[in-house]
Amino acid sequence: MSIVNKPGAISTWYLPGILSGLWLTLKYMIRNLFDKKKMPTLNYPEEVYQYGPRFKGNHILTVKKDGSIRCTACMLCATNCPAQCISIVAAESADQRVEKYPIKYEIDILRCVFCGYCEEACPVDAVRMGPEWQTAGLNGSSFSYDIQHLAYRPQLKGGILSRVDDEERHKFGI
Amino acid sequence: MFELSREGIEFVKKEMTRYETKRSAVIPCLFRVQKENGGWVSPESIAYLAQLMDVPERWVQEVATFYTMFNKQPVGKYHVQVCCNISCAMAGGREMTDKICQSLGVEEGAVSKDRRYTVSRVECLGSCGTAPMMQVNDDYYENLSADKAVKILRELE
Amino acid sequence: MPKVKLNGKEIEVKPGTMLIDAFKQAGEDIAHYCYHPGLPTAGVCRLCMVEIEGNPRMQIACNTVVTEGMSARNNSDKVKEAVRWGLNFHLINHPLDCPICDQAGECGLQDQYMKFGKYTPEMSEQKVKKRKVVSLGERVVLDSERCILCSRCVRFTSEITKTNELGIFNRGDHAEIGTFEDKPLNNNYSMNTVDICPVGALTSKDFRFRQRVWYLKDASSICTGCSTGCKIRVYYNEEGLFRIKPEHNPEVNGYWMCDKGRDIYKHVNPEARLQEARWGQVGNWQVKDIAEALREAGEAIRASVRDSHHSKVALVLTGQQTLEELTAAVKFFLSDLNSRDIYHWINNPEEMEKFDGLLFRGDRNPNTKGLLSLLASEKVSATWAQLEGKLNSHEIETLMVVGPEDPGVFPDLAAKLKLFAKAKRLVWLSSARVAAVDQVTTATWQIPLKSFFEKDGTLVNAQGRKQTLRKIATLIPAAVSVDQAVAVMSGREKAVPMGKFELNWKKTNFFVGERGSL
Amino acid sequence: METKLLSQHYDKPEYVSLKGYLNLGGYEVLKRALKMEPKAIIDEVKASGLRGRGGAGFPTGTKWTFLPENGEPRYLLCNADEGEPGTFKDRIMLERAPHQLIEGMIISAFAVKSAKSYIYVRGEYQMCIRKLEKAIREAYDAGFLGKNILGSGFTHDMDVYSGAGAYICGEETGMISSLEGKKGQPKLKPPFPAVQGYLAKPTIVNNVETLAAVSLILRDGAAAYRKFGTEKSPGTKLFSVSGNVKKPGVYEVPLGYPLADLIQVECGGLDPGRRLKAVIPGGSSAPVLTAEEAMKATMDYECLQGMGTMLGSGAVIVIDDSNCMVDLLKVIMHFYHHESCGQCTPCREGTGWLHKIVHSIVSGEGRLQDVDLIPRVSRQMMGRTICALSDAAAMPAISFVEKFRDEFEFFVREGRSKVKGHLHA
Repeated sequence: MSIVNKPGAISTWYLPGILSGLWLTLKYMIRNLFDKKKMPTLNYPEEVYQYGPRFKGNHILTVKKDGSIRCTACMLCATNCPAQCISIVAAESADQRVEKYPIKYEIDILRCVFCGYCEEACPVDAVRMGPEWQTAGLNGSSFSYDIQHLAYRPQLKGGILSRVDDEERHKFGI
Repeated sequence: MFELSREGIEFVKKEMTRYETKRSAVIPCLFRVQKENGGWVSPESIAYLAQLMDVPERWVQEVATFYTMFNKQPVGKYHVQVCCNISCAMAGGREMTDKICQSLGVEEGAVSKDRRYTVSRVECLGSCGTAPMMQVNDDYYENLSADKAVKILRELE
Repeated sequence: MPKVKLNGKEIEVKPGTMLIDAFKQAGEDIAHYCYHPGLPTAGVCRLCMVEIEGNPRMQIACNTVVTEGMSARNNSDKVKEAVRWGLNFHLINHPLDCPICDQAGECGLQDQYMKFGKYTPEMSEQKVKKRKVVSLGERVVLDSERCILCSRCVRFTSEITKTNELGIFNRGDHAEIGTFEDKPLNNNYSMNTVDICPVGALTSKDFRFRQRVWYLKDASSICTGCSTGCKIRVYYNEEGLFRIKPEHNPEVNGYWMCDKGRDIYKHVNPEARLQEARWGQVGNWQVKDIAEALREAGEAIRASVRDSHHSKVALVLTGQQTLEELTAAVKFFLSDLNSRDIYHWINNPEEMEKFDGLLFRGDRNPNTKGLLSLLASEKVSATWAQLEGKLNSHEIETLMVVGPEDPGVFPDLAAKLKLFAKAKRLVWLSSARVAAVDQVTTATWQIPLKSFFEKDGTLVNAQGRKQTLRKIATLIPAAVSVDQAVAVMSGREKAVPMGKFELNWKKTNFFVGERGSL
Repeated sequence: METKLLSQHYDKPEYVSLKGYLNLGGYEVLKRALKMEPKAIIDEVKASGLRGRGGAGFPTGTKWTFLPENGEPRYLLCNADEGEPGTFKDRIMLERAPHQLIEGMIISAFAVKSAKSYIYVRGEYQMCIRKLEKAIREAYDAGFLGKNILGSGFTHDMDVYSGAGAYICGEETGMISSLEGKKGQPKLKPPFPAVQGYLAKPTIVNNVETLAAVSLILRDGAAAYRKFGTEKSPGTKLFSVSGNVKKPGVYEVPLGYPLADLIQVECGGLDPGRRLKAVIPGGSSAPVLTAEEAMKATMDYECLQGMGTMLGSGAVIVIDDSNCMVDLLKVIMHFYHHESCGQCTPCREGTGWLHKIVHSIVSGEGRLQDVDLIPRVSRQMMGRTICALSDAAAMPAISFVEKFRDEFEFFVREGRSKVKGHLHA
């Protein structure tokens, strides 16, 4: 059973509310002025907050051992994406064991809601959400990430290896 | 390019009218082709036979790949088939196969270097009462032992 | 009419019906792969198991003819168990290819697993490896690892086309479909094998990897590739049309269609189309508003009639438009212009009567019969030789040509255009963008027409059957149908209702699971 | 005691030739039979209670009455595609007495009004084919085959067709497919061969022994034939005994004969120092019997069916305690995996799966749940396919695991055979 406390007559006056709000602000201002260490805010961009390792930030396309892209262009991420920010164009690979691969894989990061469904939908650990979150850019096109950026941007140092390996899968007869 | 001999072509022509349908002649004609092609049926020989009989290649290919008596790989002069099914296995057919391969220096299923032998394991050949046994080309050799079998094979001309 | 009881439902079926069809008729789910109503029964997938009252053994429904008073069920635990295990057996050697398999989304294995399967796989041994990505000719790719050996395609080539290319080679779980030595499967009906393949073993080269099927919307239409007029299903989304498959029509095409007909979507897509009205001649073309272009063209035609006491106009028609459009054009000439100079452009006279015995006809116009009967009923008897004579003697001032929708089937197009250019002015109506028209040396209006995808109408096929075409969507906003064009040209209307690009379905998942049966 | 009816003269080499066969009373029955009404012959065969000797044990006379009445061309096929592991009786019959079969076939063809018959011999039996072809030529020359046989007005042609190595062609519709020059894949039933068989014409398919027995029945009469055997399984039958017995071979005994006697008396028992472990009574597709069960069994259709196994083609495989049952099951499963025609999914995939499971147990990679999986998979293969090959693979698998479960579990746990010193452990 929930008890509803009806507002008393005093709270219908707006003045006490304003005053208590101003008091709070003043309290923290004074506290921050005298004890900088306890200040909860950061001076971004001079200071950068360190998120946990499981933070889901910007997308990464993983690569295979030979450095080629792991994605098979199955489009499950694009299908699953609630923001419809992934667009893929598939093509036939010259390597028969690969068969299908993306010639275009673009994520419109401005539309992305970082829900992580793409990562979850991927059957081959090809798309992951990495720790980066700084997505600043100067114009519209810099928010549309292509394969080059998603798989081989300098921060990734040559690419992230996928956990799913074709050779191994063949060995197990999958 | 494979071609049948004149007698072979005549044989095919005769077989084609021997049965109620032309298609029935595919199996006997393939046997003939295999014989003339050195013990196996090559893709060219299948194409040739299909053309000779005027039937789709698929009919011939299906038959050639379905039945085990048509060899799809070249075989040696003596195709040694050792039964390794239940009665023969109980009588040591499998050990005998290994021994034969070892003594003749040939890998199972492959052709020996002198092109004389191919040794393969096969299923029941209907000689269970006289196990173990082997078939060399068309002939049965029964009540064998490994040594006996090797001796027989060595003595084949 | 035998009465049967299926899962407790009592229905009446035609005598000689197969039990599996009776189940479908009753609206009961029944799993199956190898059964196809257009092919002889093989009975090898063993999934359509039913329990028939009075028979202790389960039977397959595809090889059982219904008898009066038969009572069968496939919802008992025994049958469900059998179907579940049947699927299990199908899948133990099936590769986990779905992410790169084109069939995913309309795959029999996926659909039926979701409906009837749902078990924990227990196979821990190695799967049998077979050949992948084998090219079988110009249109088909084979992946024999995905094949479940239902033998539908083999039966198709042996019983329907009788070309016998495909076979099942080897035996046991090493059996593989294929052609002898990978010979190309290049008969004109090869793509039907792709359609009937319940899994992704045979896929279409043309469609391969271009779209996932759940991104495609589909609608029923009529094939305009030849005068047979097969019933088809067109698959499209906001990026255009992607493929065409046959739809069952027992009167015309049964379950099949030819490979040539599958290409007709290519000349509907915008890149092949005349996008806007243009006026000018070689080297000097001007884009015009469609209504304006039509008004000008109409005035020119009417002027040619007004200025002369005998007709200086002529109309050239092809069997590529609907009956309604052709009628409008003919009426325009007969009643508005009082001219009987109406000519039938026969694109390939020597092949008009050809027929391959199955579906494909040499007459590659969907409505030749309709045009001929229209001309006959209006007693138009002008011959092509007369037109040639008049053009050569420059008697004709304004020539109106309702050109082809698919220029590919008009081998004489360039030659005919040279002939048409002998008229002083040319009104060229066509849905296709034809390079040769841009080279015309006479003053020409190019009016974009709608394709079969974008209009309603009637087509009369070679059997004389009237078939109705339904508008699916608009791709080219400026395109008009011939009757709309004629309305403006004759001065009855001032403007045409401007079309709107309607192909704007977002590429979302259309959940094809419900799209239809295998 | 051996009762030699069919095999009476098998030890005489001259029996192979026409002359020798005639001297020993051959073709006398044919002469008599051709004077009878075809219907009377069928009735006689029916009265004898003769059951198909190929494996299924279907009453022969009843099978013949399935033929439609109209005068369509019809075929008689003799099934000499003996492929069941453990069976070699047909080979002995073809080698020792080809004329006996030919005579039986002419009589049967006369009874079912067939003008053409084929003997489908498995391709490996080249010697039998040569002997049969020679015998048929002799029969033609002597006027027993061809137009107007012995002045009776009955015309019959006979030919030999060689198989090419496929166990499945021993199944009657598989054999018909093979005879049509196709892959030997069994056909859907219905329609049954008696209605639509070879080239969609009515066809009767019978085993070598069945057809040979027809002339025997006509010689002595149905009543005399019924004196042997049991009420429901009358007559004698050739049993091919192989495995761990002193004198393996083909023995003709009346049906209903105790299995223990067959092993101990006819075959001279087991090797000294060995104990009986199991017996497969009807070829590799029959469920196995343990030693105790085998001692109680009599060799007739009903008794064996009652024990959950079957008489099959009468191939008795005697297994002593030096054999590992897991290993033997692997051999059998390899056979069915190899021989499945690949048409029906449960069989095509199931036989392969079973083989892989047993193989992984034998190679020491088995899991304990695999032991249960074998009978579970097998049960789902039974009765689900066009022909009985799937059942034939499933039945031994189930019986091996159920009756020798300890050996399987031991193998999984220890990674070696329970039988000491077994080579394939």
